[in-house]
Amino acid sequence: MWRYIFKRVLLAVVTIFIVIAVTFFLMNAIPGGPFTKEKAPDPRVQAELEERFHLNEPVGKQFLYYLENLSKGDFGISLKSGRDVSTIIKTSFGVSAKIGAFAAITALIIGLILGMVAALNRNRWPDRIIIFFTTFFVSVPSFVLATFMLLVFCLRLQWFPVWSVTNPSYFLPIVSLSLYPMAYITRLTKSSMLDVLGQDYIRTAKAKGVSRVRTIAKHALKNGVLPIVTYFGPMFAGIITGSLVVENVFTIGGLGQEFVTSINNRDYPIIMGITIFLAILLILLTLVSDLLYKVFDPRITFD
Amino acid sequence: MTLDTTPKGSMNSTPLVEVQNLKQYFKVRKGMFSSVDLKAVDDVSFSIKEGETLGLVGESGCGKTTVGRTMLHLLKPTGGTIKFRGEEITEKNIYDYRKSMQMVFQDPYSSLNPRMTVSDIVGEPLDIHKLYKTRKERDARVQELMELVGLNSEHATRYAHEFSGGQRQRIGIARALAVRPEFIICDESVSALDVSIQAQILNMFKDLQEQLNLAYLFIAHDILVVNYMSDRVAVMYLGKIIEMAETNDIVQNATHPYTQSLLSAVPIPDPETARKSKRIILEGDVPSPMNLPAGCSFCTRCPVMTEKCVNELPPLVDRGNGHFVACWNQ
Amino acid sequence: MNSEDKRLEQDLTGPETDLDQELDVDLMGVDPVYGDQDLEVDELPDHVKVFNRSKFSAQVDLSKFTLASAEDKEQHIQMRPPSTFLKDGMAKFRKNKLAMASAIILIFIIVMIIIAPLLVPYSYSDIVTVNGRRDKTAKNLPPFHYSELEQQAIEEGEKIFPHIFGTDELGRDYFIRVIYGTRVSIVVGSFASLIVLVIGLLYGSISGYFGGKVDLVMMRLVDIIYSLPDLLLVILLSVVLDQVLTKAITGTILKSVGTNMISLFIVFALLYWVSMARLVRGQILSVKQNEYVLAARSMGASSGRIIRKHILPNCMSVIIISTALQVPSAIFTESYLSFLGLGVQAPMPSLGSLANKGREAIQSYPHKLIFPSIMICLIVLSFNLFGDGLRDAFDPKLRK
Amino acid sequence: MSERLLEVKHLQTSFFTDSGEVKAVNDISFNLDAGKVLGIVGESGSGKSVSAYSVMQILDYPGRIKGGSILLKGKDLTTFTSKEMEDIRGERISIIFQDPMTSLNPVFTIGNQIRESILLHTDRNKEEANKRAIELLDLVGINEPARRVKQYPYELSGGMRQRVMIAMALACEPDILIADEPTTALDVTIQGQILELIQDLQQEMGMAVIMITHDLGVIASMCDEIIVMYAGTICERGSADDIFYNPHHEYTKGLIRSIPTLRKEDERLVPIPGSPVDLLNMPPGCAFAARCPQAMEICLEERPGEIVVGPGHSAACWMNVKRFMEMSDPTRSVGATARKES
Repeated sequence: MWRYIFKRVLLAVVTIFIVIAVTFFLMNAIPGGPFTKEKAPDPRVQAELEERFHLNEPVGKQFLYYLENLSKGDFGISLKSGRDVSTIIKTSFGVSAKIGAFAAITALIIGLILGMVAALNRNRWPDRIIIFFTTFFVSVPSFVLATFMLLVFCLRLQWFPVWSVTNPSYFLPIVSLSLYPMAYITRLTKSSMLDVLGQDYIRTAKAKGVSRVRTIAKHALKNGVLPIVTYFGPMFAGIITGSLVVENVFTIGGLGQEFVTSINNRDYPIIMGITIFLAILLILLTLVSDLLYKVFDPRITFD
Repeated sequence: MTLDTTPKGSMNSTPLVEVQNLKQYFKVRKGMFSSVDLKAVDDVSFSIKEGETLGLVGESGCGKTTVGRTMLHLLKPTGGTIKFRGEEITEKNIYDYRKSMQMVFQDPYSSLNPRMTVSDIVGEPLDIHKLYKTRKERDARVQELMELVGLNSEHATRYAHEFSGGQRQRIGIARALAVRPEFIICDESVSALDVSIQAQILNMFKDLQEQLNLAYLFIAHDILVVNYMSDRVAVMYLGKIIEMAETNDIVQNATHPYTQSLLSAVPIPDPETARKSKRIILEGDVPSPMNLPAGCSFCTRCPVMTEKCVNELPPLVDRGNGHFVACWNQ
Repeated sequence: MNSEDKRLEQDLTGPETDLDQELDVDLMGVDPVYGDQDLEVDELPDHVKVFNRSKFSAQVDLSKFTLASAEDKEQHIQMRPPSTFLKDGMAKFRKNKLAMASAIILIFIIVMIIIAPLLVPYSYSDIVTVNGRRDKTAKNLPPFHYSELEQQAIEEGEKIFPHIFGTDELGRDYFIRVIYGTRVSIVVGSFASLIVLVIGLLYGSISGYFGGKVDLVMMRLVDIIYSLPDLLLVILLSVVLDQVLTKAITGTILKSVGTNMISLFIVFALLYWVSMARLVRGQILSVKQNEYVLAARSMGASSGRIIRKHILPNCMSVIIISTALQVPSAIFTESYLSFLGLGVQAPMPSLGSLANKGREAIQSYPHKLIFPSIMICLIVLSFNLFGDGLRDAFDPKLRK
Repeated sequence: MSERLLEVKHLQTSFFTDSGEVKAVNDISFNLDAGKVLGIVGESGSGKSVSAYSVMQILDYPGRIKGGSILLKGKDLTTFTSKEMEDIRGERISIIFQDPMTSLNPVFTIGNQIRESILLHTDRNKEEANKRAIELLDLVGINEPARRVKQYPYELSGGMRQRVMIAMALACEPDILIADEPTTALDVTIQGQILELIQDLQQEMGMAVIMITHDLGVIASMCDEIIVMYAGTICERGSADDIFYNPHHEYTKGLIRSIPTLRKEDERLVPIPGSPVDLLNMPPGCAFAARCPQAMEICLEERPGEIVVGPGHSAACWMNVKRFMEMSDPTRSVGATARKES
């Protein structure tokens, strides 16, 4: 078991390193580089850049300095405003994390329930309706969905207020963020449950006189959710990237909006910082879900 | 140690197939850097004459299938030699010997490619070894083969999944016969079939043997089937041959305690005999082939085990009449 | 069947019987008559009958008790009509109404994007012109409306092709823009899937076929790439390439594709193939398990022949299905990039960039968001349903 | 006379697949008395397992009982609600399946799985149930039962798992134990152990057993009555001696001639020609007719009913009717006469 954890952690560390390296060198491939003084309008920012990133040193050395700064939690400063990127991330991540976590939980719970309902009613109307709608939801780009929701529920029907810092309305952003992973989990749960329900040990449970509900809740569920656990990684990735879109549509001042704004402003240190931050977050979440999988399945001997 | 495992009476002629000290070890990873040898086949020797059937019987995991596959170089042998008509078969010349040695597989479903028609399947060996000049010649040969195994030659254009298990097994046999082999390894070829179909296939094997002077290595776990088919029988346990003799001899004078219990455990389809006979029930399960005892591998379950059995490996010794046994107590 | 036979049938197979009859015949002449023994009829279920001679002789059609000929028996059991994997699959696919509808919609869309530009007299990049003059009044027209200049022209007897989807903020015909956008999206999606297919197929089949150490090393690399956050890297690469490539491709044909699309393809080529490679490898490993591969090797077939004749044909269906399902995912990625302003190069439209543009004026001109959105949904939904249908019909794992 | 436990009457079970209705069990009837062992033998596709699953109502989708009745001590199980059936399964009727490798849930300990049955059907609390589970494991010959209850199925060998299945089935001392090919997936020497165990437990606990197998050898010595099935119908039934030494159905005869024996007198096997019947495409008449060497014209047209041929022995074959006709009036041979007349 420890060997497996060690291997998995090692892989995660290597991946994080690769992401940092790729990001850094890609950014430096831009003519002039991300930290060129010329791009910063403010002389104070220029001086700050000079000091933190040793711009006169060769690129290889700069990378080492960058790594050193990262290890201290320093992601650099914004070209435009001169603010610390780490501060920007700290202040904006709170809102994004809240929405993301809620969306993940919602997607998971509703997806599992719908998936099981569909599996148990195979080829009957609840199954058909659920599968049609989930197929539909994985076919609509998130920004289209979010925009229509904003238009219909906020602006036309006025059921929900438009987002503001003083009066944040989480409902619509969470719904539009969770629809895609929810639909995906539903489909995954259905096929996995159908697979499990066809196994011999389900028949054994039935033959013991275990009720249908208990058969599903005990015998099928634990085996059936295993594939869902492996989807956690991609789900977080989906939610993180989805939040870039949703936050912009609902004008929520989270990490996503900062990111998109910085892309439009070509504010490279922020782009770089947020990319690396999100990538590390994602890799760690995937690592946790992989380890969880092993915990759930007693068959894995960890060797 | 080299054994003369040729049955008496055939001393003057070289056997068709001769296997000497065959070893097949698999490396099993135990961690990132260490691995353990799994001795699937350990020092197995036997020979088969022209037109003879040697039965190879044993329980699952005893290495009998691995013997067959290693003989055809489908697995690279860890040690030992395989000779065909006195010539050693090596990695280099195996291609030529593929025309002389063929195999019929166990599963009638997975042994035929579902995307090929019967005529493609049966004709594939002809294509590989370029055994025809014209398309017409090829088709004629395929027709001939299908009739030989009792299939309606009109069905040549159909796909394998349209046939029943017995018919599929016939297709597999026709494929093996296409190159006119002298020796066929039947690897559990009838164990997936129903009894009524199994009998059809067994009889066909016998007829083909007579017609084409084939030699068989008949691998099976069902001792009744092996008994019906074979001239001689070799019993395997955990990678080693523990007893080998003429079929009648083994049924009537089984010497090794494992063979005895194997024979007594066979469910006899005859109420009278079944009521009278008493089973020798073996205790426990087959041990893992990865950590075998130093001595006789059967000692963990043997009813007559002594201290010597635990520490020393019993050699396979001829007890006369070509009846070989590997046991300290007999 | 005559009435006599019917009676017989009722008597022998029907449930009602008279149990008190006595067995009046001896058996095969071997055993003595059972008459004086206790016949344990009770042990047998009720419908089992005791033979009664007097009943039978009156009813049985004796001529039927002759040996049946071999032909009669042959005819009795007939083999099902021949079928092939493809035929079976197609029959199954045709029964799936949703999948069939999707296939028809996809074909319709593809025909549209080929012929519509030939029929519609507008261009995707130019402002609508009336009598050779740019019509500045034709901005943001609702569907099937004409601008003032056009109305005048119509009154003068000229025939003007309707603006089916209206026009955009620059006065360009929106229908043709959506058609071109669809064209771009489908081409981008197909091309990206093709890249993924080629690289994934090569990598996966090498890794799967040779196995052992080769496989181990190759799969480590796949593991690492798999855990990279792909969409973040697409964004990053787009940002970078936008700066780096713009100069390099100016004046070439690549210019019209735009740097962002090139970076999308690069990312697909660098990152997205890993799941395809995994799939191919898994397929090959499972096909390799089959005894027919072993049989081919025992016949002396070469590696090339085994891959060509045995392995590829048997995993192709799964690979094709997942390639079909890759297309909508690429279209999605493209529309996502367009949202971030990293999509195709203007004035070339893609569905994503059109929808994103349309979002800005959602309150006043909702049609500009609705049309491209519907198109994206329709394409992606159709591809998904079509792919699912293909899988249900052709995936050998789901067939038994 | 012993008590009649189970009475199956005209049971019909079909699978409604995309390609059509598969009549897996086509009008079969049988009885089972307390403490008796009934053997059901047949090749694959004969409907032997489906009959057992129908009795327990654990058919896989898309299978359904189409007709007939299943009386357990006089009460018709086919009219039971699913809730009522849950109290029958595992408590009154239990079953052991063919493949012990897949029949146990891999993510629960074996103790948990045995306990579940006890907790469902008795008033025992969890601790008592655990004690009972350990007792049961001991009963089926598993050593160190107290340690084993905490293990997962993957830690046990095939033979051990089948013992666990048996322990689970016997947890509530059922009236009927159905053993569905309990030894097919096991090695010969292990097979002997399991058969012995089932036989011993049957005698010890006095339950009735339905032994389902394709292997005539398995049931030769242990059954009070044997039923031979082919293509969803019953061909013949009788004692082991009736079936083996005095078979009255051509299929039974063919089956016996197809099995190799240990007595080797260079006698050839006599196989049954042809292939098994396509259940989707069932011809009229006797299902076996096309493969039967004695098939008559009537066999191809009408399905034969079961006729008593001896005490507790019956067969569904037109040959018996013909034989009886000839014997009761030896002056004429039925077939030959008919030919002359026509």
